[in-house]
Amino acid sequence: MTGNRRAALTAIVSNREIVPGTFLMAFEEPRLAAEVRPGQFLMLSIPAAHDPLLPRPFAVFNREGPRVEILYRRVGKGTGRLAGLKRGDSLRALGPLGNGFPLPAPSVASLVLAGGVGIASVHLLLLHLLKHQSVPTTLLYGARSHQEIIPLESLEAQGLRIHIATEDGLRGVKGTVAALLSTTPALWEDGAAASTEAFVCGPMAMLRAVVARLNRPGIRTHVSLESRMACGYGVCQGCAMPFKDKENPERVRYRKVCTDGPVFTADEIPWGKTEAS
Amino acid sequence: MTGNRRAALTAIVSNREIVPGTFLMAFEEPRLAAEVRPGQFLMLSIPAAHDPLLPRPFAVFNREGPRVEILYRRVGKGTGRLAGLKRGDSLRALGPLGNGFPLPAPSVASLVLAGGVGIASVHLLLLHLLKHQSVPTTLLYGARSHQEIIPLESLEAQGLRIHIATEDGLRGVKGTVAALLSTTPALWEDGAAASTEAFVCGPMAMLRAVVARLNRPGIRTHVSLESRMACGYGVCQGCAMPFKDKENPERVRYRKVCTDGPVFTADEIPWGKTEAS
Amino acid sequence: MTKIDMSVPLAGLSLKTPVMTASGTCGYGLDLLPYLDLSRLGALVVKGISVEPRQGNPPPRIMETCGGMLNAIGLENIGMEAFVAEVLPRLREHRTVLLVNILGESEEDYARLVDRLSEQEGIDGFEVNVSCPNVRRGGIAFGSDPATLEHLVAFLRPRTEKPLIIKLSPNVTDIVDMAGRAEAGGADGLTLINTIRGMSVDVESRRPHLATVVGGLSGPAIKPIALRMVWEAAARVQIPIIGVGGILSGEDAVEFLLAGASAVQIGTAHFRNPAACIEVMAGIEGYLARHGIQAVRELIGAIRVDPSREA
Amino acid sequence: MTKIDMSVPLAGLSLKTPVMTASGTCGYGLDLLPYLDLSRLGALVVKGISVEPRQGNPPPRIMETCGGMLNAIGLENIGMEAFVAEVLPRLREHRTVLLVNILGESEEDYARLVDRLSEQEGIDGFEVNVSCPNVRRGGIAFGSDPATLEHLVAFLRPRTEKPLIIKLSPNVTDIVDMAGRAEAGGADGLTLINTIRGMSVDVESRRPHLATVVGGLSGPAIKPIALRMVWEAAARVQIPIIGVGGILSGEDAVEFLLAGASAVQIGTAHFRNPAACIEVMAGIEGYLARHGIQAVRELIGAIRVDPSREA
Ligand SMILES: Cc1cc2nc3c(=O)[nH]c(=O)nc-3n(C[C@H](O)[C@H](O)[C@H](O)COP(=O)(O)OP(=O)(O)OC[C@H]3O[C@@H](n4cnc5c(N)ncnc54)[C@H](O)[C@@H]3O)c2cc1C
Ligand SMILES: Cc1cc2nc3c(=O)[nH]c(=O)nc-3n(C[C@H](O)[C@H](O)[C@H](O)COP(=O)(O)OP(=O)(O)OC[C@H]3O[C@@H](n4cnc5c(N)ncnc54)[C@H](O)[C@@H]3O)c2cc1C
Ligand SMILES: Cc1cc2nc3c(=O)[nH]c(=O)nc-3n(C[C@H](O)[C@H](O)[C@H](O)COP(=O)(O)O)c2cc1C
Ligand SMILES: Cc1cc2nc3c(=O)[nH]c(=O)nc-3n(C[C@H](O)[C@H](O)[C@H](O)COP(=O)(O)O)c2cc1C
Ligand code: FES
Ligand code: FES
Repeated sequence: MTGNRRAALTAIVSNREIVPGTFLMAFEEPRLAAEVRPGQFLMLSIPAAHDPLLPRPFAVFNREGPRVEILYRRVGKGTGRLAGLKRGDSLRALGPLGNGFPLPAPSVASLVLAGGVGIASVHLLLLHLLKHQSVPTTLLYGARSHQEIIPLESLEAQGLRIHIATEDGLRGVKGTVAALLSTTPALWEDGAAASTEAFVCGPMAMLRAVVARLNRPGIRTHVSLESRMACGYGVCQGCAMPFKDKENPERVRYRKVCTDGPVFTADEIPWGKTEAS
Repeated sequence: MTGNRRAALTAIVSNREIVPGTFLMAFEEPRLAAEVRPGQFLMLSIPAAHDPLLPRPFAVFNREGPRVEILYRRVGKGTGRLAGLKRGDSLRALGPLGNGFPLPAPSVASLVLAGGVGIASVHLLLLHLLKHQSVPTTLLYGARSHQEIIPLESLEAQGLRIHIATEDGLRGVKGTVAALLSTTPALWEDGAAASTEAFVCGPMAMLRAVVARLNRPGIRTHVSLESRMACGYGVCQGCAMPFKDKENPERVRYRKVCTDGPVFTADEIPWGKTEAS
Repeated sequence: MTKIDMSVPLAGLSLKTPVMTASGTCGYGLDLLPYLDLSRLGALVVKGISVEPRQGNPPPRIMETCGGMLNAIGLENIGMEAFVAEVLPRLREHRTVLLVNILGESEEDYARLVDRLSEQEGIDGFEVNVSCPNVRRGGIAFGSDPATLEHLVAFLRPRTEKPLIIKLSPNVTDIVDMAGRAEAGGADGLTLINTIRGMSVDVESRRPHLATVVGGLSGPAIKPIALRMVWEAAARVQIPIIGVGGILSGEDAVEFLLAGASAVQIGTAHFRNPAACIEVMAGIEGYLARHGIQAVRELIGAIRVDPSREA
Repeated sequence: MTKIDMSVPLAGLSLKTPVMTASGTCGYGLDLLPYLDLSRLGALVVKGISVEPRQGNPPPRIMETCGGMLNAIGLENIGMEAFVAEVLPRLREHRTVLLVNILGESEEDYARLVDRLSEQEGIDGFEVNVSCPNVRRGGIAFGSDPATLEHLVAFLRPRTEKPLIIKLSPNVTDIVDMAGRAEAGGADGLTLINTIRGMSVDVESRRPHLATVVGGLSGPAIKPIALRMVWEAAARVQIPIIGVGGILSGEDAVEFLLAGASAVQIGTAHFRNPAACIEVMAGIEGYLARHGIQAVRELIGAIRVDPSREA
């Protein structure tokens, strides 16, 4: 396989604001669509533009045949430029990158927790679980406001149990995903087998709160982390974050979020010491 | 008037490739449209983009009511970015800038010479002359290929005498504007009064050739020059070019193309010494 | 909403706002008149004035680069006497703090400029551009040798009561040393930074884009370098620092203030927008309002650095 | 069409093409394997190796700026022994010219690296990174004091037969002097430039964007500065120069060759495109073809400068 991979040069098929501030972009790239596993990501850039200079990391939200879909929130310069792209505009996509989520055995109960646009990183996982698990899968999904909640009817139709929390309280429970988790523990325990795999993606504060609450016997928690990235494929060392050193759990060791992650088990992360990203 | 001028923030109304490589862009900006005089220019930039960093100078090709039209050739990064703009995209326009062409008395015969996209700088002048002159106006218009010739039927309908030269010979005379001028002198002398005002805009090689041939009694030649510009309104001194020093014609003096020009009389320019721009 | 206090004291002057023009990027200020009221500026810094008029360099003089531009204007200016006779009377009509940027090729040049201009009404201080080659010292710029710099400042110091602000060149190994030397010589303030020496080549013609080959790089490309130099110098000297280099927005200016600058200058941004200073001021005010800060002074040097973290 | 000759001789090596990777921007080369055949490179320059492994700096380590990026990776690496045991055997499988970038905090560190690595098969030469602080000399970097630099090079010179290429820091007043000193010490070649020290501030948190406050600026923003330094150094030294700083395209590389570089390195561009070196090579070949030039060597130093024009 030496030397024959390339960053794909592709063209936007569609790009629209599906809820205020959040966009769904699609392009066709059969290889990426075929290869990508849940939790992996792409580095996206605009070929001719030098501002921003660096590509930006995005999870693959969905795939359908040759089509790849990205769900992203407009937060700064790079996502602002993406939001301005129109059908036919060209895009460079490198990937799929990262380790992705470890996929549980079909009989294992799965609990997925997403905060905000973190839903993008777990969406392919949800599709996988709905297709392969013999036990029900639950999604706890929180957002700042009810307007930010991405419609997930088709997942619900496939049997996903969705519980929503919004900070404005106008949809689902008022509060955060973490609150949802602790105030209604029965939510996810009822269907849970002896062991549960939890998958979490969202802002650092949410991760911290959720992981603390999931820290109990029988639950293994996988967290998809974010970090500022320059390359996304392991060469710049820019994305390093501190993790527990296996040999000496009191010390930290820098590991790369892009190639060692972005998915880590919660117990690898020194929660007290981790930088808010 | 201190302090109340602004670079206009406006939105593209239309932007399309009218002949291969050459675009016509329109936006609405009533003040600019009302104020601009033939031969003046605007500095255009894309507000949010920092690449390119500097605005680019463009003549006003046409105005209609509140509408301003720019005719431009895609040659590099800045014009490439402009060519990618679509209806509704925002644009910053500073101007009108520069001295513009001196407008001749209505009875004076006018000869206008344009090479390539130099037509953009003389188009408003042609409209003015067709409206105000009591004698006919002649345009000698040359381009590399017949495909690059901008359609000017409406000017012809208003009485403009147009003579075209193309280097591929597929439209008009085969050759350059300068060749057109010297091979068919009767072209412009027949209608010429005792004195003729000539107005020239085009690439440096064309200016040089044309001006040499126009250097005869009774003709006053006005040339619209180009130079790399950073500001366009006189503060950076980047656009300076050497001109004959009035006190000492053997020496040159740097003058600003943006505020002292872009229109100069041919005898101000030390043709031998001028940099090709 | 209480009115935000944008004033800053600087080198004995009280400025309405911390936003000034950068020398050489707004001529003598007069070309800005259609676009802004000069009295709204913290200060107007005019282009470098020399004893005799200077023609400047042959074209091409400018070239754009990624995020920046190169210039080799060659310090073109009308000279000290024409400035006094023709420009100064017009500038006096606009009630603005006026700093005159001066440049010379010998200590005597600078002395003549300070002597002549100090007598003039309407000049509030000097910004001394030390980037020019020192003809007496084999053409090494005043701004690149620490001892030469200190000597120049100490030589000028007794000649005027007006503030002497030294504009440092970034083309040095140790900006902190240069800042310390200028302070030791008696400077009232520092401006950091002037342009960084750079070049660019036209691959089609194989010629440099600038007639002089090398020019000065300015614009957002150099902002991180300018900011670092301001931060390092601010940790060393007591005198106020004016930060300049690549500022386009209010947020950019706030970065410089946090890093320790008492005021900022706007240069290349003028070429995108003649009212760039006003845009930056509005941006700073917006930032202060959003953060509930009453006075811009509170930002100066207010960067939060965990001391254990410094490299 | 006759085949274009892309080979260049450099410091006793013969390179297939003038395009190399820049240290620290492609790890040990192994992460590039999916994207390119390492044997197509002019040379692979691996990330800086120190005697002992280094953890690197705490995050955040990178920040984008206009046209560039700041990094404070902190020279994280697996150390000399792990490099020899784990990486080198794998790199030997790929027939590529291998230059090992080495870094130390004392002359002894560098000597141990040169001694240990010189014995190894598969290493074609050294690139000596002199940007680290010299612990013996109060933390002033080897690369910022001319005498210290010359001494280091002369000290290392007799220890190896392999080419010693010195990678200069741009954070100096006089790059020409540094280049001359490295040559006088016995360097076989020079790499110019390493990153320029810069910083950036998050105005919302009021904290620097990098945990170490200051980091190194790279990318197209610094290209004009790198190019100027290459041009100035090339006029002074006889040894070949490898140009690096902001190269994204074949045209960018041609600028460096024209200015006097014998080869170029591609750094930050790898973060946009892992096959950036291949893209640059193709760009150079296209340029040569368009201009009817048979051999890339013809471009080296072939800038056209009218002597009367130099500033
Ligand atoms: C593996 C991975 C997968 C991701 N997947 C998605 C996704 O599917 N959809 C999506 O909308 N976003 C996703 N992100 C986050 C996304 O990459 C950032 O929002 C984006 O890089 C911001 O770029 P910008 O230029 O618009 O913002 P900038 O102008 O760079 O920054 C704007 C603000 O966003 C913050 N920010 C910038 N980059 C990051 C980052 N990587 N993580 C956290 N905060 C950041 C900055 O600190 C700043 O406050 C993912 C990030 C990673 C690391
Ligand atoms: C007063 C004035 C009025 C103008 N009016 C028009 C107009 O109406 N329509 C139009 O298409 N063009 C006009 N131009 C030229 C136009 O400004 C340039 O084509 C444009 O700036 C190129 O920008 P770019 O970023 O696309 O090219 P760059 O990437 O900057 O350069 C691409 C190529 O174009 C050359 N070039 C760049 N700028 C100029 C320039 N100012 N003059 C000559 N060559 C240049 C470069 O040397 C290079 O070879 C005018 C120029 C001036 C000074
Ligand atoms: C075209 C131009 C001309 C300049 N002329 C001068 C000058 O005469 N004197 C001076 O001290 N600095 C001069 N400078 C430097 C600026 O004042 C400023 O220090 C530098 O451009 C960095 O700021 P910026 O990035 O905001 O432009 C000039 C800069 C430019 C771009
Ligand atoms: C993330 C990063 C890490 C780097 N690490 C090293 C290093 O270990 N040793 C070194 O000599 N240079 C290092 N450099 C500098 C580059 O090799 C190169 O000199 C510089 O980035 C300029 O080139 P560029 O603009 O093409 O990136 C590093 C640069 C970056 C961006
Ligand atoms: S983003 Fe470059 S190593 Fe992870
Ligand atoms: S373009 Fe700035 S002075 Fe003419």
